[in-house]
Amino acid sequence: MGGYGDVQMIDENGIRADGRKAGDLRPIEIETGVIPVADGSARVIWGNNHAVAAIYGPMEAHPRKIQRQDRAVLDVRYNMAPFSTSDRIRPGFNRRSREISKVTAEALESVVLVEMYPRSKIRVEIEILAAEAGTRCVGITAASVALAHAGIPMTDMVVSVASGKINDVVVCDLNKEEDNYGEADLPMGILPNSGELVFLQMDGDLTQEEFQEAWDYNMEAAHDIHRIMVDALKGGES
Amino acid sequence: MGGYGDVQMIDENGIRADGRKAGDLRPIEIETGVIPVADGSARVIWGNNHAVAAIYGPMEAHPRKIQRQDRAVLDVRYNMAPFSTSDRIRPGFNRRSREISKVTAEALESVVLVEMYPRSKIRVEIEILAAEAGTRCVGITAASVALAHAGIPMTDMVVSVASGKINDVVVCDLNKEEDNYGEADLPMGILPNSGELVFLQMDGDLTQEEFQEAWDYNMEAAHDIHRIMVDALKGGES
Amino acid sequence: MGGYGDVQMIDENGIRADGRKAGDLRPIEIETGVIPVADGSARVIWGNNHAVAAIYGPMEAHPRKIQRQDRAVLDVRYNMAPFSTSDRIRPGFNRRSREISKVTAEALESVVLVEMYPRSKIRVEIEILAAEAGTRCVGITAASVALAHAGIPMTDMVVSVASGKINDVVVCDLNKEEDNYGEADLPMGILPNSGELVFLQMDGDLTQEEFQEAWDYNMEAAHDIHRIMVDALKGGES
Amino acid sequence: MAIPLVPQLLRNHLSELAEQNQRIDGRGQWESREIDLQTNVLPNAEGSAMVTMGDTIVYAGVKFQIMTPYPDRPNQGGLMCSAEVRPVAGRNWEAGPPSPESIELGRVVDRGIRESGCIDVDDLCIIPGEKAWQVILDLFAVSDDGNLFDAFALAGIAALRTAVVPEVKFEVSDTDRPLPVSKTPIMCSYHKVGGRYVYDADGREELGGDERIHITLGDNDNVHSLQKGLKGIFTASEFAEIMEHAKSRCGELRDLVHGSE
Amino acid sequence: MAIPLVPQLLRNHLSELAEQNQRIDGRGQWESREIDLQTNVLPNAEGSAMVTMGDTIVYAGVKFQIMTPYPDRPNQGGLMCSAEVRPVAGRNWEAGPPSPESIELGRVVDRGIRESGCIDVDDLCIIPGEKAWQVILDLFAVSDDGNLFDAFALAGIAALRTAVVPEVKFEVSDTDRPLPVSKTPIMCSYHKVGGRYVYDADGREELGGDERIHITLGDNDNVHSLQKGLKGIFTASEFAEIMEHAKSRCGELRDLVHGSE
Amino acid sequence: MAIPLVPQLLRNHLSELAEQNQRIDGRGQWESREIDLQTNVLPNAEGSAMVTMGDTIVYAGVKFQIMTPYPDRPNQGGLMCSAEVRPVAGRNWEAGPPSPESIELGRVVDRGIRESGCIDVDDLCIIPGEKAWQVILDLFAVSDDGNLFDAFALAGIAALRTAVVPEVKFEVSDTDRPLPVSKTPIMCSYHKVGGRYVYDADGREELGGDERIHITLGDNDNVHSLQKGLKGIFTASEFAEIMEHAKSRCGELRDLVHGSE
Repeated sequence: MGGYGDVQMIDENGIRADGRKAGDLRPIEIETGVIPVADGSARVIWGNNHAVAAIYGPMEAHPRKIQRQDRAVLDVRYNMAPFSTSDRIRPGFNRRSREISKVTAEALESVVLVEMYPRSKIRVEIEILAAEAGTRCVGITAASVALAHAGIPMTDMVVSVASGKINDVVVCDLNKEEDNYGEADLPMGILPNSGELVFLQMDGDLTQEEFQEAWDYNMEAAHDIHRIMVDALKGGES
Repeated sequence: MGGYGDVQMIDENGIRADGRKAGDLRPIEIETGVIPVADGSARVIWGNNHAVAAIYGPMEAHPRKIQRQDRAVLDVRYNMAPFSTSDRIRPGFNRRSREISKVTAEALESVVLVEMYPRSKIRVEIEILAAEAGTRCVGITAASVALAHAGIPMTDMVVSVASGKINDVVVCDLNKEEDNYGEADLPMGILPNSGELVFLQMDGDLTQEEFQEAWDYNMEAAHDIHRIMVDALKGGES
Repeated sequence: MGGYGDVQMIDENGIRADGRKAGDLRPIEIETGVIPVADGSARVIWGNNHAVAAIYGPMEAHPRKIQRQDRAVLDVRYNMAPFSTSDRIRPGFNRRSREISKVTAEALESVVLVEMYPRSKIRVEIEILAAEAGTRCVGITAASVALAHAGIPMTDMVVSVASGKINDVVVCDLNKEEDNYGEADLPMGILPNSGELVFLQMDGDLTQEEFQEAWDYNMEAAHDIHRIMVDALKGGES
Repeated sequence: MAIPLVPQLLRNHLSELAEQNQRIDGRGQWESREIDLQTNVLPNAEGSAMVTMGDTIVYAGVKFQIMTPYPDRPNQGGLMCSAEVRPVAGRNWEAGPPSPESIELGRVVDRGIRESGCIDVDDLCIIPGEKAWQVILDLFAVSDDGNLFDAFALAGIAALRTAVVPEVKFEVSDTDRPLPVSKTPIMCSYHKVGGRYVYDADGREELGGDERIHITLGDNDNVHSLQKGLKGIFTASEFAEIMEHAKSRCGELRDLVHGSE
Repeated sequence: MAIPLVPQLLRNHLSELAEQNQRIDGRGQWESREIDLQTNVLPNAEGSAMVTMGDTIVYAGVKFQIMTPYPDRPNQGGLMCSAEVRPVAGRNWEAGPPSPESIELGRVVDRGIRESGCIDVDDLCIIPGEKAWQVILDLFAVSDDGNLFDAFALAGIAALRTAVVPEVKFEVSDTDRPLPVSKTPIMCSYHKVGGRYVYDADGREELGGDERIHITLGDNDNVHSLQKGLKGIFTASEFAEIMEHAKSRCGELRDLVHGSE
Repeated sequence: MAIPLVPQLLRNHLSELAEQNQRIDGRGQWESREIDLQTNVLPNAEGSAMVTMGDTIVYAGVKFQIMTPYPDRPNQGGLMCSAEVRPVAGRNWEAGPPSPESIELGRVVDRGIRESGCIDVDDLCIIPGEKAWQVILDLFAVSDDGNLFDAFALAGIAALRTAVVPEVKFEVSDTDRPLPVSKTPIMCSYHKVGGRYVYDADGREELGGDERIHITLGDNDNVHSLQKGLKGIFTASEFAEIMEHAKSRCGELRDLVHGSE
């Protein structure tokens, strides 16, 4: 978290600079089938975030050494397009993207019935075309919808959302400025039916009480987001 | 094309700075067998360009994934030696060289009887030891002679040459200064027997009429160059 | 060799800045078994050098293309930890480390009975945690002890040590300042039982006579170092 | 790019269709797929466009950086054009360092735009010898069903022509200004499929086809860039025929670009 | 990291043990291995520590460089944290570019230290806008028998807290000074083994286990960093239980660090 | 470099020849192949040489760049020596990042030249602390039939001794000047073939041989660089014998270099 400077982001009435209340989400729109050549795909526009996810497979896993006898491997790539941020991003190796790809893969592997496709590979491609804080959550959410759109069997969809702290107040779904100047960020990946978790990160500074508050905001928001995901899959089916 | 500044490169009588007329080639010398350890080789000295090409193969194609069941693959590398240009070139990855290698391979694949050597690989190594404009044409020409010298069956040899535009005049075979300050460059790869093409690039600015003029210069020059290539193969055979 | 400046490193009585005489070694301590998860290991503290070596294997050689039908391959890596030197070393590709890894592997291959383990690989990992001149010798010595500790059969252990020249005087086992400002360095890898060599490098400026003198210092020192190696293997066995 | 198996059956099928003057998706030889161009589609790019050609979808985004002019051209800024086809765009595209295919894509599109002179690099100078704008055009495919070249070139020029120089953000002046782009170079691409050239090949035609030719024409039909790609032989008269088609088609696409601004 | 074969037999064994509330090396569910921390162990680092946890051994070394502050933060230096697990550390670690595992290791340890605010980057400024200290913390494993995360985090904070800013060597002033480190963030890691979480997993438990959770707590039990790794599902009550353990264990380890100074 | 199959038959053959004091191409144990040295062969290099030793052919080219001197050596320029053996030079050389073989080649040749002190880096200073010449010697093999080390070293020193500092082009002064090179270090290389050392091994002898020793001697037979390469054991008396040969042979090659200037 940036955490420097004294930027006022929430007023005495609990109204944030973009007009939201502490527990409010940014607007979210989801559409499926946006990448015609893929086996499944989704676009998520979440605030000013703009992400697409494509699924290819299940297909034969190659190179051979990545094959698993008893299950499919998820080959997940999270990437930010060069024009997705305020300063251009050079294409190529990037430690942040590698870490997010890894935790995203691990979150999705927890729900995909990988045992149904031994020796195969399912490619999950997440591209952030425009970034405005919370892209890892947007990406996981887009990938979940795309997997469902591709007909890949899952125990549940993963809903991902982050809450955090700004000006000592815990709020839900940080926007860009809140992410830059806020004091903490807690992204989670939630199974909406059971309330269980498959993804969790956090950085910043939260007391134990604040941490619980942020956790609860995420749990609550997950249900709203899940509804939008389900609607997109109903509407977007072709 | 560079195209900046007002450099006078051709006078009112149509005589270029190096004394050539619009349609004249630079001097070309070709020798075969210059790389004793190769299966075929050629050196082309063309103006101040100095290129060598070596052929290795046909040999087993490896790694296996590049193998083709029904034909040989041409593994072509165009490279500029570090000391070949005015400013030293750092060894290593280079987008320009990759593109030239690709189009060179595609030009040569169009004439080599690759179907005669299934599952095999023919390595074509082009090294520019000194560069003075038109190195891709010099390289393709050297590779054609080296392939013939290696006894690789071809339907025809590829002759490559570029014409262009300087001070609004279309001329043949740009030299270094003409390439730097000229307005267009049209390199072609020509089959001298049929007049067909296997290689074509162009950049700059040519009217449709100028384009036709440059095209015709190349076609004409191809016959002269072809004669030198054939002579080298006769003379250089050991 | 650095060789610039007029740094006084040895006085008129032949006493070096750190109190040693020309033929003296720095203090050397060797301990085995310092890396519990390895098949064999050793730590060598030699002056302010601090090196560890770990052996893994013999194990199946992969990737397959490195396999040899008639022998094991030694996969040797010499590496300097980022905090091992005065200026931090960036992790990653490094020409110096590659060369030292190569000559170290070749020295060790000369004594390991590689024919006993066809198609297999023995990994030798040398890490310099603190460097103070002579690290390649320290690394080879540590690797020899670690190989013995791992029970890998060898015809002899390699003892490695360097002598050199400071202020026109030939001396044994250069320390950091002597290495920086000295005029020559002659590292050797010696089989203490036969006096034969498996490793030799040198750079700087030595007359033929000085060269012989430095050679003799190394030969003599090898016996002392060998004794410490043998003691460590006796003491360190678990 | 992962090399798909040689599609001999597909090649045969395409040849049979060509003999009957047909194409695999029912189009005529010189007919394009449905095309859609939208600009200003990406909030964080200083100029952007999305092009849809059938099932091919690409984005172009323009970003700006401050550069030091090259010592021999102290009054000039720069233009850089980079194409990425990441694995999101199709089953055969792979992650990793740029493939020869994507390098060629970027360089051919770059040459068409650069050589047209549509961007005057002298306009990009801020302080001679010290500071200049570098314009970076990133081409990004999300769905590859063939003819990425034309889609990239179209999205690229449209993104440039709607780009805004971020003078405020970089503290160069107190007001942003449109990037001056004086011309509209357009690329048309032709693939040999079943033995004859067709315009705007789709993915199956690319897979079962042979060589391809890319032509970039400027506002007055001037030729700015040519490229022949892949194994194959063509004749002067084949080339003349596609050049004729390019002249008329480039005009139509130029109108499309201008209409999107 | 080379992926070892799926150790189904090991998994079964671990499950049986867990049912009997036992662990493979005889420890209790929340019991740590023997731990040893030494500081100032490396002569060429400006701060260093070695941590031994059972058969896991790691080093941390601190180096300093001069950097130019970023234009938007002219009064701040920097902290960089990098973890390397070279093949010396175990049979499954390979040479080459950083693996996803070692990238995650470095980034999670980095976040715990950075987000605690223990290093005030304003303290690292030398000349505003011109020169500042960059602190580089390198984490280096020599023997991996599990739980590198906690070993790295412990060695890292101990090395930082004993580091000396080399002002003389870099001609910044004529006397060196201790690096100011105001807090002591501590990481505790938990692995699901045999269906339940255990603290301080060893190599076999990592190999036959499932997801893991890393918690970094600050001096007042404030949460500074969390990370869930690997495939696996956990519940809120599982998380609450390990958080409770982390609160008490972090305090013990903080005392260990302070005692080593 | 692609590793060729172990050539056991070749090794046997070489051993039999050695027993009869013969070599595979009929030479004597200490006899070199025919050698040719030409300088000023490359128009765009500031110094160049081509060396032919039997079927081994290499080029050396010298280029200059302006560098900023290192802070601790403000009056010194630099010398960089880089060897490339690209796949053009033989069936077993592969494209890609530098192989250990070519790294060793470059570094051993570099040390021989550098350590002889033949180039006084103080001569390369232009403005102390600000600008200095960096001399870059690039060694480039086009045909490898063995003993690239000696060919590179010979071409390298010959190229340096005929190089011209491009003062005009870099606007340092209004007249170019020869690069001052005060000495002529020469390398001689020996391979153990069939159990004994031979001088100037060809490709088949390298393939079927064992360890090699490279010796660089200066003008007064001073030793400037040694290197033992490959698996193998040698004795002090073997070394003494090749050192004796090197002393006389280096003198002959030094004359060849001086004659080519």
